[in-house]
Amino acid sequence: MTNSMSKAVEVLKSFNPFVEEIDDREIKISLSNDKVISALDVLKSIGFSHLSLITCVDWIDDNQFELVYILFNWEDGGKILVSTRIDRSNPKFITVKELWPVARFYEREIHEFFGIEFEGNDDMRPLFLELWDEKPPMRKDFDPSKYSKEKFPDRKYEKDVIKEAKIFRGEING
Amino acid sequence: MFTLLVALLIFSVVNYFISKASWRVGSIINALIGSYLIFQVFTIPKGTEVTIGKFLGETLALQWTNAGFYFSFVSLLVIVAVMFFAIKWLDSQKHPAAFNMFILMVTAGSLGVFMAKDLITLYIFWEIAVLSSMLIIPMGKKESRKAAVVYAVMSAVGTYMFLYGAFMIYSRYGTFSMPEIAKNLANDPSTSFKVAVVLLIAAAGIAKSGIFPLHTWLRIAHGNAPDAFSAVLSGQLVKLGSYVLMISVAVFPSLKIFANLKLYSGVPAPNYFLIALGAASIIIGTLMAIKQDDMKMLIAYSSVANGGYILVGIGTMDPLGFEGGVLHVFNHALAAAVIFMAFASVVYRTHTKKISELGGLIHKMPITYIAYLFAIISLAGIPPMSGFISKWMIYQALVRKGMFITAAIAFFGSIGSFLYVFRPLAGVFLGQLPRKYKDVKEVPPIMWIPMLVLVAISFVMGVWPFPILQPIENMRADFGIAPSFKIADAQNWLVRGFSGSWNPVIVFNLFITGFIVAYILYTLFPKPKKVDLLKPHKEEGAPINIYTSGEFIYTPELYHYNTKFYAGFERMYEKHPSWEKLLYMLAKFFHDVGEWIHGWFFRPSPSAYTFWLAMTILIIFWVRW
Amino acid sequence: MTAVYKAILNLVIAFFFVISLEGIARKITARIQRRIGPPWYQNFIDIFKALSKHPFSNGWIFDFGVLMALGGAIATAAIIPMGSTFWTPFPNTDNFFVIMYLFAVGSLGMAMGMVGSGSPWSAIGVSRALTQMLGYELPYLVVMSSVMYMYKTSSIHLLIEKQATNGWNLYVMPIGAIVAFISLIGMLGKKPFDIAVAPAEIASGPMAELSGKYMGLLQIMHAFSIFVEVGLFVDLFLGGGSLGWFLVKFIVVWVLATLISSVLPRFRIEQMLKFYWGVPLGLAFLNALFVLLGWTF
Amino acid sequence: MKERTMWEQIADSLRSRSLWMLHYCTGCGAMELPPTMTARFDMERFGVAPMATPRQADIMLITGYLNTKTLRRVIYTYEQMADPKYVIGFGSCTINGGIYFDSYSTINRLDYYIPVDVYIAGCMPRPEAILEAFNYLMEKIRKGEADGWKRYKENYEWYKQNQIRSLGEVYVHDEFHE
Amino acid sequence: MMVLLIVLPLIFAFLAAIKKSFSYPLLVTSTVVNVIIVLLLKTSVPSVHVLGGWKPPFGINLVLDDASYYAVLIANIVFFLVALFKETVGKYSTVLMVMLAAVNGFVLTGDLFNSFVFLEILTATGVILASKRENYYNAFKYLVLGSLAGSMYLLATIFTYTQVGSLNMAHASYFAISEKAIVVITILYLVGLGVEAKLFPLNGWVSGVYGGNDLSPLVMATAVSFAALYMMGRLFLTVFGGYALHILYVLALITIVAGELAALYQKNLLKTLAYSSIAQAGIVLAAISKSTEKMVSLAYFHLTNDVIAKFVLFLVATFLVYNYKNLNGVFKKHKVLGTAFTISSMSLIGFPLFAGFQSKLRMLMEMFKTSDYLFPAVLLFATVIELTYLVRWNVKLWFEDIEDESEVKGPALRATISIILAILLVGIFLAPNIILNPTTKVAKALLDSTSYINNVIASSMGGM
Repeated sequence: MTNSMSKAVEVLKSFNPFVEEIDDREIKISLSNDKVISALDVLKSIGFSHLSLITCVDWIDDNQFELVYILFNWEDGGKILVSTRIDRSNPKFITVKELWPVARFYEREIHEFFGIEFEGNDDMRPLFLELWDEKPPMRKDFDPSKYSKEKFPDRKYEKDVIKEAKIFRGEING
Repeated sequence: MFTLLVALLIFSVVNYFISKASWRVGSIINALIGSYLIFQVFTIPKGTEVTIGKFLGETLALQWTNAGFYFSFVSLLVIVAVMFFAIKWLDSQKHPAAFNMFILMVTAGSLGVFMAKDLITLYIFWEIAVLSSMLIIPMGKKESRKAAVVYAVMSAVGTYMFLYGAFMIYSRYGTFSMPEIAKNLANDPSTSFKVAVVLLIAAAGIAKSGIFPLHTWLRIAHGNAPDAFSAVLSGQLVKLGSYVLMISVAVFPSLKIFANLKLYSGVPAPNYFLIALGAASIIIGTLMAIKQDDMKMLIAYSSVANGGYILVGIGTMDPLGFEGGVLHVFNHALAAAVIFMAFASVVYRTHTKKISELGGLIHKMPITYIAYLFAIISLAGIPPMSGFISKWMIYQALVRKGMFITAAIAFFGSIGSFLYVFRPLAGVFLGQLPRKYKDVKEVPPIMWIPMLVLVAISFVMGVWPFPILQPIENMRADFGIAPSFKIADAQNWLVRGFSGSWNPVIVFNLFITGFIVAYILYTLFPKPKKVDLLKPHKEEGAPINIYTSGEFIYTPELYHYNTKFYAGFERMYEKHPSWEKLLYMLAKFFHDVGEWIHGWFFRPSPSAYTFWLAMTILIIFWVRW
Repeated sequence: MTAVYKAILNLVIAFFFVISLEGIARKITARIQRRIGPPWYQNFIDIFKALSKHPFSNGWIFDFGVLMALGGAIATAAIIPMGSTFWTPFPNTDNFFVIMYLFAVGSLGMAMGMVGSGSPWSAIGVSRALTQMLGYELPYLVVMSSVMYMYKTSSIHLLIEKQATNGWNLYVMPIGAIVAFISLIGMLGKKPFDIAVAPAEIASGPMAELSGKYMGLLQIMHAFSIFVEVGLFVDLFLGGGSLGWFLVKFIVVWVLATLISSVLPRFRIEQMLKFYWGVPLGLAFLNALFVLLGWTF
Repeated sequence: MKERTMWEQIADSLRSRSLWMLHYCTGCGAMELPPTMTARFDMERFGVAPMATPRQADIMLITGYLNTKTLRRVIYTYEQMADPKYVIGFGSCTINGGIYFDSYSTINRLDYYIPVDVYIAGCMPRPEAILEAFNYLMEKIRKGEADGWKRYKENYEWYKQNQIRSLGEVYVHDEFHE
Repeated sequence: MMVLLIVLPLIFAFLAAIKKSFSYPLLVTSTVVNVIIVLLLKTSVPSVHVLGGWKPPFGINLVLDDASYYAVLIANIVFFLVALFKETVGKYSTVLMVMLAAVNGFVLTGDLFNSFVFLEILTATGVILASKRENYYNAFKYLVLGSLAGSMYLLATIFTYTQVGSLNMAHASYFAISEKAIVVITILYLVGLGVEAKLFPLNGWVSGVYGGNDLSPLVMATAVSFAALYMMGRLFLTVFGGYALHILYVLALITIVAGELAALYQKNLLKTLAYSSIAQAGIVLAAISKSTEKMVSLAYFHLTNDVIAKFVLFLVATFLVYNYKNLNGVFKKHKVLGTAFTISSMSLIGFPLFAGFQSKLRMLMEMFKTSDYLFPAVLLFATVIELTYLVRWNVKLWFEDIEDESEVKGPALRATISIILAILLVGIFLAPNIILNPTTKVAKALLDSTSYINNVIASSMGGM
């Protein structure tokens, strides 16, 4: 725990976070939805100026998405993962565009792959996928192989290639 | 001859009122007069003299020499072409009537200059030409007002130095007529007087043909004058300067006058100074032309460079160099006129002069493109066109005289001319057509016919140069520069230089056979599939179909390279000292002195006046010459 | 009529001799890189393969440009004297400046055609090629003017005769020969100076839009231009000699150029210009000074 | 095999000896090419040389998995290549989807969209396999069997349908090139 | 008959003072009558009129020889032309009449003290004129400087009186004045007249007065300055036989350069023209100070061209300045005014086809004949500067885009007069002798003081 991270934890005491230490330079702080934005603001002010990434984890069984904000503090290399859980059925969250302008691309990506709405960030055009009409693909309930089978036809092998290879290697005589 | 000039002047005023009624009729009449003049120029027998009258006891006379014929013919070619061009072009101008009037005045002035026998007539017609051209320039856009003032001042500086020199000659020899002056100068003892006089006379040439110290007006004047007129400006008015330079070097036989000042391989010192100025203007013209983005200013700088070539050619006073310099007057006049007319038609259609905003106009204006292409081949001095012959002669002379630095600068200028003529070609005509010029049409025939005619003349003179070399030869004979061998040998089609000759017809045939062989090879092999560069304009939503490294590009402007065309080269001389700023600082200095005088002497309180009154009395008393 | 036959001979030799030389050059570069390298006739195959494909044409100016390029190159190659006055097709037209500027017709035609193809790659390539031309042409012409000044003639076959009497120019003015060789490498567009055709940076520069037969025709044009450039160098600095000796010297100069070019990385534009207008130009003027003062060997 | 005129046979034998390769390094196969070019394996001795633009290239090497976005660019470049053009598919990803067979964005079978003349099996074939493929392709060209480009021209509609079916549409706008 | 030139305007002035409403018609009649008288006087040119029968050494005499006749002719024509413009004259007609009388008197008088008196009247009326359009401060400045100059002039006259014993010019030139005294006299006269003749350090007032309103430049720049420069010639050439001319030459050269440079700096049109008239006066003075017959005649030829050109320029300029706020492209609305303005400015510069060319070229010719290389250099340098600002103004007035939309009715009378004078300028170029002959006569008259003395003394014997 570098001293900037420990300082951060003290400061966030009032938000009663659930802190777990991943390794000596990385801690994860889980907060409830309403406290995340203010926590991020506080962290930014005390030196965690670099928002490296916003990712999302799809806990399909307890019907929740987990939003993770990865922050870096470049004075002494401290790294904090601020995470929160939002409801999965109609996923909605507030944008951090004003804090970090780069966030709008992360949010666009999350919207594209998980379908989470971000109020305040109206530019929700598709970023990576071109002409995508299916469900957001990263969701667990989306079955890629079915999509691939139906969208991208593949080759039907008349012969059983693996048996051929075995014969070739002489394991089985045929 | 004099009646011709006076008739022209009077008719120019009459034409003003005709064009007031309908400028189209006025410009057609102009064009007809021009062609009549060309016919007239051929019929006047050489050597006729006409005295105009007495001025301060000296007779003013016109004479018709070979030099006069050659220069008048070249300028009339350019002016008549521009007059025909202006018939349709003037409807995009605000003052067509004044344009018609002044262009006739410019013709009268220039013809008068070429016919003048003595310095005062030359000065009178020179001022008429300057006055009328000075009143046409401000008809252009916003910046052209300032350009007119700068143009007027610069040519005034040159002209008044010329006048001062003329009167110095008069005070010593009592005559103005050039032949006598030449004789007196030849056997005048004091060299300092001769050098001073010749350089003062040359000052007018330097100012007018845009040689090094006084070349800055070319950029503004050509860049901003009304487009068709900058063709006359650079094609023809600059040649007045070359004519005076020729006078100061050839009519006053500099070889005889400065026989004792032979500086280097037969070139006298003042000539060498002029050649140095010419070389400097070649460098400046080429370097600045390469980095210009406004196409007219680019060609303005090329006129500076080519003016330098003419001066270097004439300055060497070597039979080949002289002939090359004078032939370059013809080549540059035609080439510059056609290029400016081409740009005028581009601006006529697209209303913008910046290369960075244009592109791909070949699809819409092919004929203008062809005219421009052949003109730049001639300007850059490439064989099939006549531009090459004059440059070839100048190189021969420079190499024979062993002037290696000037030769190196001349080579730099000629290769530099490849660069700067290619920039508008690639930036404006070739490449992708921007979306907003989708429906640009070709200019009407009355505008591209003059261009093609001039280009055809230059082309024919390139292949069979002897008709144009003949008048230059007898002009050279007039000035008594006799070569040891026959330069233009028409019988066996040879153009001879000191160190070798070449046969323009064979070179042209070779090129044509090469072209035919290539065409045969071209047709032998499979037919190509047409790639239509205008696809993004025709059907909406079709990307450009040339190799775009895999990206779908729908806006052609994105895929056209014309801004900072020679970035690599321009970076090398970005922070260059600008001579123009220096001259502006000089003008500013006079302005500040005026302010100081105004502040000290003219504005303050009455008590200051009494103080100055008392001071004058005291000083006069104290000094009491 | 013998002039026409000689010209045709010129072209035939230029075509077969130089293209096989190019193949040999690729073999040499391969050998330097310790790999086997293509057979010597590989370039012939490449050219005929290119000619046999179904190409794309980007408009009439694109075709006209390629034709003008090849036409100019053929015209220039036809004039070059091969080694001795007997083998000069047009004795009274083989003036040095005529050859240099007729050669410019070819390059201008190619430049115009390629930019006419509408691709910015070719525009950038052409602008680099022209800047490079500005670079290598200056020292070259200064050295050439000093050669012409010394022998008081600029017709190539007379220069060859003069060299027969008082020795090859290589020995008479060694500095000039070195400078001319450096600019020769620039002219050929070999490795250190192939800024214009840089495949990695600008997708083979002007040739970006060339497909099928246009590529073939331009390769032929490139062969002729190599013949012109190296032929000029051999005639002016190595005394030319009979046709056989001319070809041998041609090979020697070509191999030397290939050796140098296969080990050097590519210059940037300013580096190339600074290089050319630095030492070579200085040496060229020095050589001119020596010629003026008559200090030649 | 349909018989070919004498001129076509010569042309085909020429084409086989000088193949110019457009190196469209999409997936992980790109790394295999440098060793084939350089000293140890030296493909240039077979007349194969790398070319920068599709206009000049004869062969197009698809060296890895192709997701939908890249496939659109591949098709667009393929159409820019001059005729008699051949395609070599590297690795199992082009044959039948490879390890990405079930991904929502990569295609499984390349010759469903553009005609492929030679496939090289292997999850990135080694340079020897590549050289073997080149020689095999040369053989096919000499025998006149490598007519992928003819097939593309003849049943152009079929290919277009497959492309539309899988990619939605070939020409797309993206915000970065407006 | 000569004295009527002075007396009549004074009488009309008093009549006008009594009957305010008649003042303008009286002015017109007086100027017309004066012009008629001058034309009638043409035949009896070398004549002297003795006032009140007092013989010259004691009484005042008016001398009418070629020089003074020409000056009077020009002055009266100018006043006649000015009188035509009713709205510019306004309520200043009485002042103008008095000024006309003063100018005639100043030119004709052969008596030094009398010329001082007329000079004072001139300055006074000049001040009143200058105060038109609330130009009080400049008028005040002119008043101070004018009166100072007047006092210098008076001192000089007193000194001459002490030396010569009489105030008559002929006597002054006849009796050789002692070496020391001549110095003081000439310097005081130089300064006294210098102010009126716009010599360099003394011409501070010019830009204020000329540039101040629309009437004073028309009169002052032309008639009054012509009279002053004529008087310079009369005094320094005839009376003092060309004594202090090299001082005048140096001061004149400085005036040219200073005038031109100051004009270059100016933004306001009227002020630029004022400074240009200073420069032209400088050229004339430099030419006079050459004191050769050819040069003096060319000086007055140049002065005539300048007077005509200035008259046209000021006519047009005053109309424009007081009718338009912004002068860009104004000539597009007044084409005729514009052409007149351009022709006269081109004539000032010396372009061929216009009068200025003749005078400047001939002057250059003469100077080179007498191998004086300084003055031509200064003249040409000044012409370049002059060309700059005149071309700048012409381009601004003709070609700039119009910004001031106010519609003003074209001034018919003003346009006709200015175009006539412009055409006269071109006429002078074609036939310079119409002006050159009289000016050569002027030069002859000024230079040989003996014939002047004989006229005066002869008349003193023969009476009337």
